[in-house]
Amino acid sequence: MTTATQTCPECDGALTINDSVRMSEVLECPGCRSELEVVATAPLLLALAPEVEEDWGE
Amino acid sequence: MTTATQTCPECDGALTINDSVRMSEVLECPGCRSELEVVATAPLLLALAPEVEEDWGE
Amino acid sequence: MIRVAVFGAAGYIGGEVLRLLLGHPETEVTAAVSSRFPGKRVDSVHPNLRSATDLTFCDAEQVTECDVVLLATPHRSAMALVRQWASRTELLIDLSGDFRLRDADAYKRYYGVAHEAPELLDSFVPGIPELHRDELRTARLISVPGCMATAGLLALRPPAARRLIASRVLVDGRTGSSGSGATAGEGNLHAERSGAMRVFAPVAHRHEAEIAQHTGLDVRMTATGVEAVRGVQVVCHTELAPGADHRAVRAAYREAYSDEPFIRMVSHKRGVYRYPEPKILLGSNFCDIGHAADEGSDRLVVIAALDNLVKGGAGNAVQCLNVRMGWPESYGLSFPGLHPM
Amino acid sequence: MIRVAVFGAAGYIGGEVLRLLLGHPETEVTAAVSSRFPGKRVDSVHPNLRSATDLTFCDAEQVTECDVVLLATPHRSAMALVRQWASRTELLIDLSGDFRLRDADAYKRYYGVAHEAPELLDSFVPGIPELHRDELRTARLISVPGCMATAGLLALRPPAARRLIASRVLVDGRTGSSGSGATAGEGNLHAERSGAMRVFAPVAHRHEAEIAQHTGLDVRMTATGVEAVRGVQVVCHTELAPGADHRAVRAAYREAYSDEPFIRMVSHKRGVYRYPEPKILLGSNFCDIGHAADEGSDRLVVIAALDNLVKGGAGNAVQCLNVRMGWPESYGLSFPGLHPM
Amino acid sequence: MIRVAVFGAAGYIGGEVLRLLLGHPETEVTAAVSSRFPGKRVDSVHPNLRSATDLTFCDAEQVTECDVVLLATPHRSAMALVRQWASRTELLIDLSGDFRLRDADAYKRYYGVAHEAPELLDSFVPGIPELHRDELRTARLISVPGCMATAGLLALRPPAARRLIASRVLVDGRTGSSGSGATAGEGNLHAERSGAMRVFAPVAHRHEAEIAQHTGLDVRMTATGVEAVRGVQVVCHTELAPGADHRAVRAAYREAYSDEPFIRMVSHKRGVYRYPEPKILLGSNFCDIGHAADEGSDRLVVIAALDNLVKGGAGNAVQCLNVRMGWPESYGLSFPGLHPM
Amino acid sequence: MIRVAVFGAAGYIGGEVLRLLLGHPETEVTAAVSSRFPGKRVDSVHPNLRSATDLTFCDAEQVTECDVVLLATPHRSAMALVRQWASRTELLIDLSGDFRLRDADAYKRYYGVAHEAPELLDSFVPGIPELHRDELRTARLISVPGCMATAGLLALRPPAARRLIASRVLVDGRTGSSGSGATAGEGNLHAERSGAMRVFAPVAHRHEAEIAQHTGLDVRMTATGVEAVRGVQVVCHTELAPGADHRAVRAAYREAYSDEPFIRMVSHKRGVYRYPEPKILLGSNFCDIGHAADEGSDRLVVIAALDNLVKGGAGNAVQCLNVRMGWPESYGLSFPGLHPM
Ligand SMILES: NC(=O)c1ccc[n+]([C@@H]2O[C@H](COP(=O)([O-])OP(=O)(O)OC[C@H]3O[C@@H](n4cnc5c(N)ncnc54)[C@H](OP(=O)(O)O)[C@@H]3O)[C@@H](O)[C@H]2O)c1
Ligand SMILES: NC(=O)c1ccc[n+]([C@@H]2O[C@H](COP(=O)([O-])OP(=O)(O)OC[C@H]3O[C@@H](n4cnc5c(N)ncnc54)[C@H](OP(=O)(O)O)[C@@H]3O)[C@@H](O)[C@H]2O)c1
Ligand SMILES: NC(=O)c1ccc[n+]([C@@H]2O[C@H](COP(=O)([O-])OP(=O)(O)OC[C@H]3O[C@@H](n4cnc5c(N)ncnc54)[C@H](OP(=O)(O)O)[C@@H]3O)[C@@H](O)[C@H]2O)c1
Ligand SMILES: NC(=O)c1ccc[n+]([C@@H]2O[C@H](COP(=O)([O-])OP(=O)(O)OC[C@H]3O[C@@H](n4cnc5c(N)ncnc54)[C@H](OP(=O)(O)O)[C@@H]3O)[C@@H](O)[C@H]2O)c1
Ligand SMILES: [Zn+2]
Ligand SMILES: [Zn+2]
Repeated sequence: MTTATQTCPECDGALTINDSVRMSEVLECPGCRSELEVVATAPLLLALAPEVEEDWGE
Repeated sequence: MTTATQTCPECDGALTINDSVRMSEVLECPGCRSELEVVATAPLLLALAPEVEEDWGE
Repeated sequence: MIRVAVFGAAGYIGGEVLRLLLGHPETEVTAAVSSRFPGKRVDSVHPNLRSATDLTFCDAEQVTECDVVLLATPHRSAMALVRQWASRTELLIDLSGDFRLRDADAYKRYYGVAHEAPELLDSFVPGIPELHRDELRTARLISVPGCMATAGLLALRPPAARRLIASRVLVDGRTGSSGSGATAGEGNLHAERSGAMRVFAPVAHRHEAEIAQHTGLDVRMTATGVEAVRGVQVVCHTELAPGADHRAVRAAYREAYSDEPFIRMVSHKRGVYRYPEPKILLGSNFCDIGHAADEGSDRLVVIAALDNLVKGGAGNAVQCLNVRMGWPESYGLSFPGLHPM
Repeated sequence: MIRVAVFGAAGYIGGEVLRLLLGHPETEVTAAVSSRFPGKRVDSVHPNLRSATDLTFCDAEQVTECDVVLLATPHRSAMALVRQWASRTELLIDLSGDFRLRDADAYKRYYGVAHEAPELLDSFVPGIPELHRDELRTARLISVPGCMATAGLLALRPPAARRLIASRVLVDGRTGSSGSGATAGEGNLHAERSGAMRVFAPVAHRHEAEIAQHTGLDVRMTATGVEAVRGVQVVCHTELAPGADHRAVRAAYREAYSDEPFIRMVSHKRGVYRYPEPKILLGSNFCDIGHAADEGSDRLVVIAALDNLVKGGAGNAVQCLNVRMGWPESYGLSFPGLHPM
Repeated sequence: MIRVAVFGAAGYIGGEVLRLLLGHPETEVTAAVSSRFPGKRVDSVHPNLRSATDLTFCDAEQVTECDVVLLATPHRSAMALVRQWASRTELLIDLSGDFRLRDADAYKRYYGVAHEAPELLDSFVPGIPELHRDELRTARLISVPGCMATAGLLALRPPAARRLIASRVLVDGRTGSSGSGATAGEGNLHAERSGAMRVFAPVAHRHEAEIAQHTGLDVRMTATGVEAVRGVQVVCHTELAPGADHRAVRAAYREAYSDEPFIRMVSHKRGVYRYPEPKILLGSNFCDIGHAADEGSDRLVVIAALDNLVKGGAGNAVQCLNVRMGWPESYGLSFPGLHPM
Repeated sequence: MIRVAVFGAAGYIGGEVLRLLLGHPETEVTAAVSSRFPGKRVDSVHPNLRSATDLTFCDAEQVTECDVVLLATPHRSAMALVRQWASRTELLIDLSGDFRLRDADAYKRYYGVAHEAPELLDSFVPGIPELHRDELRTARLISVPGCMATAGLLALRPPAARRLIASRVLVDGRTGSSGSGATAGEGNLHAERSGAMRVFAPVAHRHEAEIAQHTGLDVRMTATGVEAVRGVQVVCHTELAPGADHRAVRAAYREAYSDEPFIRMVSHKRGVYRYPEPKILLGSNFCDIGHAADEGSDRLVVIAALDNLVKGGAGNAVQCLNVRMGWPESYGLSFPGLHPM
């Protein structure tokens, strides 16, 4: 299993991505826990999934 | 420093007492934490010091 | 307005007495006694009273004529105050342990010292409206029971009176930290007391004598300090008497308490709050009581909960005062408690 | 008796509205709406009301004529109810966020959805007796502010109105778990929420827009969930305007609030409770406010505390109702809070 | 390194198993199963493991060959997994209730459903090193007891085995909120569960069957949820058998437990922490046990405390694993607990 | 084994030092000094150490030769002990406030008394491995910073060092009750401290001087006591320097801390624990740090959390000791913290 390294669009943290990654797969950034959707594979392109808001304090 | 073993009058637990023990000294039982006063040394005699009550719950 | 002097007013029970009397339509607090804080504002110790009063504490010597004296001081100190005030006031209500037990020997056994006014023991009416309402109407001296004792005796009296339960009862009491008063001991330090499940009386807690006295049962009590500031719960374990059943128990409670303004029966089959629990009672004068039977056995479990500073102390005292004065019993005691909490 | 219908009655704010109205001498609750529990007893959800009422929940469709409608439902659902009820009742009080912001764009920005009744925004009187008492006397639509917003705007308005503080203010809000309502989310599970110091909004909490609107300040807000069920505290950090001093700040508060029944100024030099703290306010309608200056600097810190379900919601609504009806403002709101707690 | 697969790894017991195994010198976690979070990092659910591991959860189907299978799933789901894995692994440790009771009828009575693998009941060795150390050394299937059951049976076994106590024992269990797992039910919402003294099982709690099975006593159990996240305490009330005395009880404990690495006898005459209390045990594998006699009566009270997720579950499982593998029993279990706490 | 003498061993920091050293593979505690409890078992005060040691407390006079002296006594008392021990031991680590500030005048200003050993101030190496690791390797005198100061300076140093933030920073500290030590003051009584949101330092908390010293920033600090025994959190409010952006801030942290064993960066977009929170750190030596930017403004919020008795005190001291001795930094510090908690 070969892997590649990419940078998280949200936090600039390193993402290790293995080659078997598929379109629409959702990855989790270890730095900021953003969910990143694979929107293209060659070359690899990641898009931020929408954030889940917490509704506290009112 | 030589030591002797005695039994706690409160809990029957083993008490290690070293020979330098003096009259009126207060020892603490490791088993039940009773305070034991040395009331005689030859032979060694221990007496239970009065218990401290907690005044809780009213 | 009835003039009331409160001794021990800087303590937790004293503060609660003040809160209730300041919200009472017929009473006026004319003296709030504290030896530590004479001259200081009452709300400097009890910050919840900040806009309720401008009262300041006074020394015991400064207390002048009044109609009612309320003692919220530690046991032993109450005896002396009773001697001093019993004849100088229309009504004296003692919240300490000094005049709860009828028997001076039992007092010695449970409090470790000899009683200094044993001749007065018989003159006190127990401050339990549910059991002594008629005597309270004419009482001159009233002794309010202990907080866990109140919960326990109210829980056990109806089935005991109808001989529905076996004689031996185990009362497991759980209490918050305000139960030991405003005195900073090592074990009451927040970092030590916080999150406690502290069995401080594995056997022979004092309140067992009170519960026994009011129910005729052989009561054994264990007490544990749990994480809470206010609130007391008792879980009473016993067995049904031969021939008795759970239905009879239920009827006993209904008969005894259906008209009581501050007792609620709570044994529900659904919902989050099925049995009595103190947290929804904080600040209120209710004592909630529930019971459960073990199918196919003679086991009976009775549970009661209250706020130790209200129905377990100050509120009960005010209820007694209301009975004594012929006022509606709920005067000053209408707060229902909060949810969520 | 004034007939009141409460929507969202099974929620935390709804339950608190019920508690207060049931203890109010001039109101009668004629409908307690819940879609989840129609036909169930109100006290099956709010156990503190066990002896206070036999009321049962009803469906929204079952609500009949009434004098006052109180909305304690989530934002967005309130808009629809307002449309439906605004013309059918003498007075409607909305406790949700839907009609708090004057500006529909700000609503969109902070709530993430477009406002569906922007034409009604101007018809609502802010439910803040301290700032809008006169308008409230004749209001037909009232919008009660958010809990932390209430604390923040009451804390900042007097010095802001007198231009004593610089424009940028940082409001640090701390809240108990009841602030997020009775909905069981993952983060509200006891084992997760217990002992939290959870910065759930490091920047841009919704209430900053409300505080800005009522004070004219540039408000930035951070919010943290702390270990508590009830209670909100805001600590506001700002700087004195050129020429202003701490004395002027003190005077501003005195002038603004000395006759307010539910505001207390608390900045003490001694005692345990020197600045506002929610725990002694639980169940009460007080908002306590204090302030401190940093010697030799222009820094000003203002602190406010309240019970989010009372002065931060239901109590404030009842106070508004009292103003509107010309009743004494304290009707139903006389509980002073507890100590110890 | 021994390869371990953990089922139910996203739950509270599962997370604790992970914490302990990640700190264990001889084990490697090769699979952490979760159906809700496959592909997610383990530390997104268990934030305490943030720098301890990069492991991600996997589906049950993805679990490959391993040496040990640990089941931390709800009862009923464990049965199916046992069938599936019993023959494919060297050792299976089940933490659920499915294989604790020897008797399929008792299972039905206490769990309300029929057992689906009664033929396997006899193959399980109870995961109690103090009572079954020798059998554990060669066990292939281990069933770890329930949290309150562990406290209760360790507390009662020594005097029961020596016939020092009367047959009927009342076990009063108190538990924190993590005892009901990571599932957000209405009653586990922070605002509802906080400050609880909730008698959720006034009679007939499930664990009574387990304690009875391991002690031969007639056990009756009551259980209360108290304010705490972790921690369990049992207070056991019973009577001395004719001829027995407190001294013999003390000797029984000394004999049974003086060499046990994770049992400590705590019945002190002084200090704040005189009897077993969970808060100083959080995170540790200790079970503290104490006892008290009522002078002049035959009453005996035994108290035990532990962390429900450690000695009451995951820690006990790891201790069993250590015994089974011939490793030092304290591997992975050396954390002593904290004070203050 | 390195022989360590601990002064102030009966206090909260002292107890934590004992816990960590007793679990450390290279150290031996040869003296645990207490003036209140000489001759008493250490575990009578620190019950979590019950099976970990048979050590008893001794008087200061009984301390004999040793390799390392650790001072966990109040400020002012440490000065005298430093004079006495500095030359008699290879390494002295002071946990009090006495040698944290370089400037004797600042000491006077913040501690209210003149420094008695100003000539020694320069000889101390700050006990902050992240900033002074190299100096620590050869230090003879080490001064560990305050608990909130540690959180604040570790949070602010990386962006401050790279001049990414404006000069003025507001540090809002929140602390549990163990932060004030084991001394029972009125405000630390459980019933008073419980559920607190107590702004005990609205302005000018002592730790601001320490944070300023280590970051070069103009630090203003507010501190609040919240409901917790252990745990500290700081929320730092500041503005980005002209030209700086959030991305540069993130890079600064990565560069500074990616190899640090006890710093974790926590600013998550999902999950319950998105920002640093103390409860999952209790007992561990981690300092978690997170940050958030306000879109469309220059506002930057940095959050840090730690256990005040571990990374905020005893753990940090042990980490310094490990650095100084050339041992692995994690010796004695491997406990990861608990979840749920
Ligand atoms: N706490 C409860 O839940 C509860 C419930 C029911 C009944 N009680 C009973 O109520 C009484 C007060 O309890 P508490 O919890 O309020 O205690 P507390 O908070 O300690 O207050 C007792 C007060 O009594 C005063 N006092 C102390 N020694 C005195 C003496 N020798 N003579 C006169 N006054 C003295 C003290 O005020 P100064 O030092 O300022 O004079 C103190 O404020 C006790 O008898 C207790 O058993 C308590
Ligand atoms: N909690 C506070 O501190 C606080 C303070 C001030 C203001 N507020 C505001 O007060 C409102 C209620 O808050 P809360 O904390 O009480 O929330 P809550 O406990 O969740 O209660 C909301 C209630 O609204 C009902 N509801 C939900 N969706 C609805 C819909 N679409 N239409 C009609 N009814 C609906 C629910 O009852 P059924 O599902 O049974 O119908 C629920 O009981 C919110 O707008 C909140 O912003 C809250
Ligand atoms: N909590 C305690 O104090 C304690 C003590 C001793 C023993 N136990 C026992 O340990 C077990 C776990 O308890 P817990 O408190 O950790 O509960 P929990 O927090 O609810 O976790 C249970 C886990 O099991 C998984 N699960 C649920 N249904 C499943 C199914 N049908 N098949 C496979 N996996 C399933 C869930 O993960 P996914 O949904 O992600 O798959 C969940 O994370 C229970 O049997 C309990 O009786 C608990
Ligand atoms: N608590 C924290 O979170 C924390 C964090 C970092 C640093 N610190 C610092 O650590 C030190 C100890 O704090 P703590 O919280 O552990 O306080 P503590 O619990 O009050 O303990 C202090 C100990 O020092 C001893 N002591 C008191 N006065 C002394 C004197 N004049 N000479 C020698 N010993 C004396 C006392 O023991 P005996 O009376 O038995 O001798 C006491 O046990 C303080 O300087 C504090 O600033 C505390
Ligand atoms: Zn990222
Ligand atoms: Zn002993």
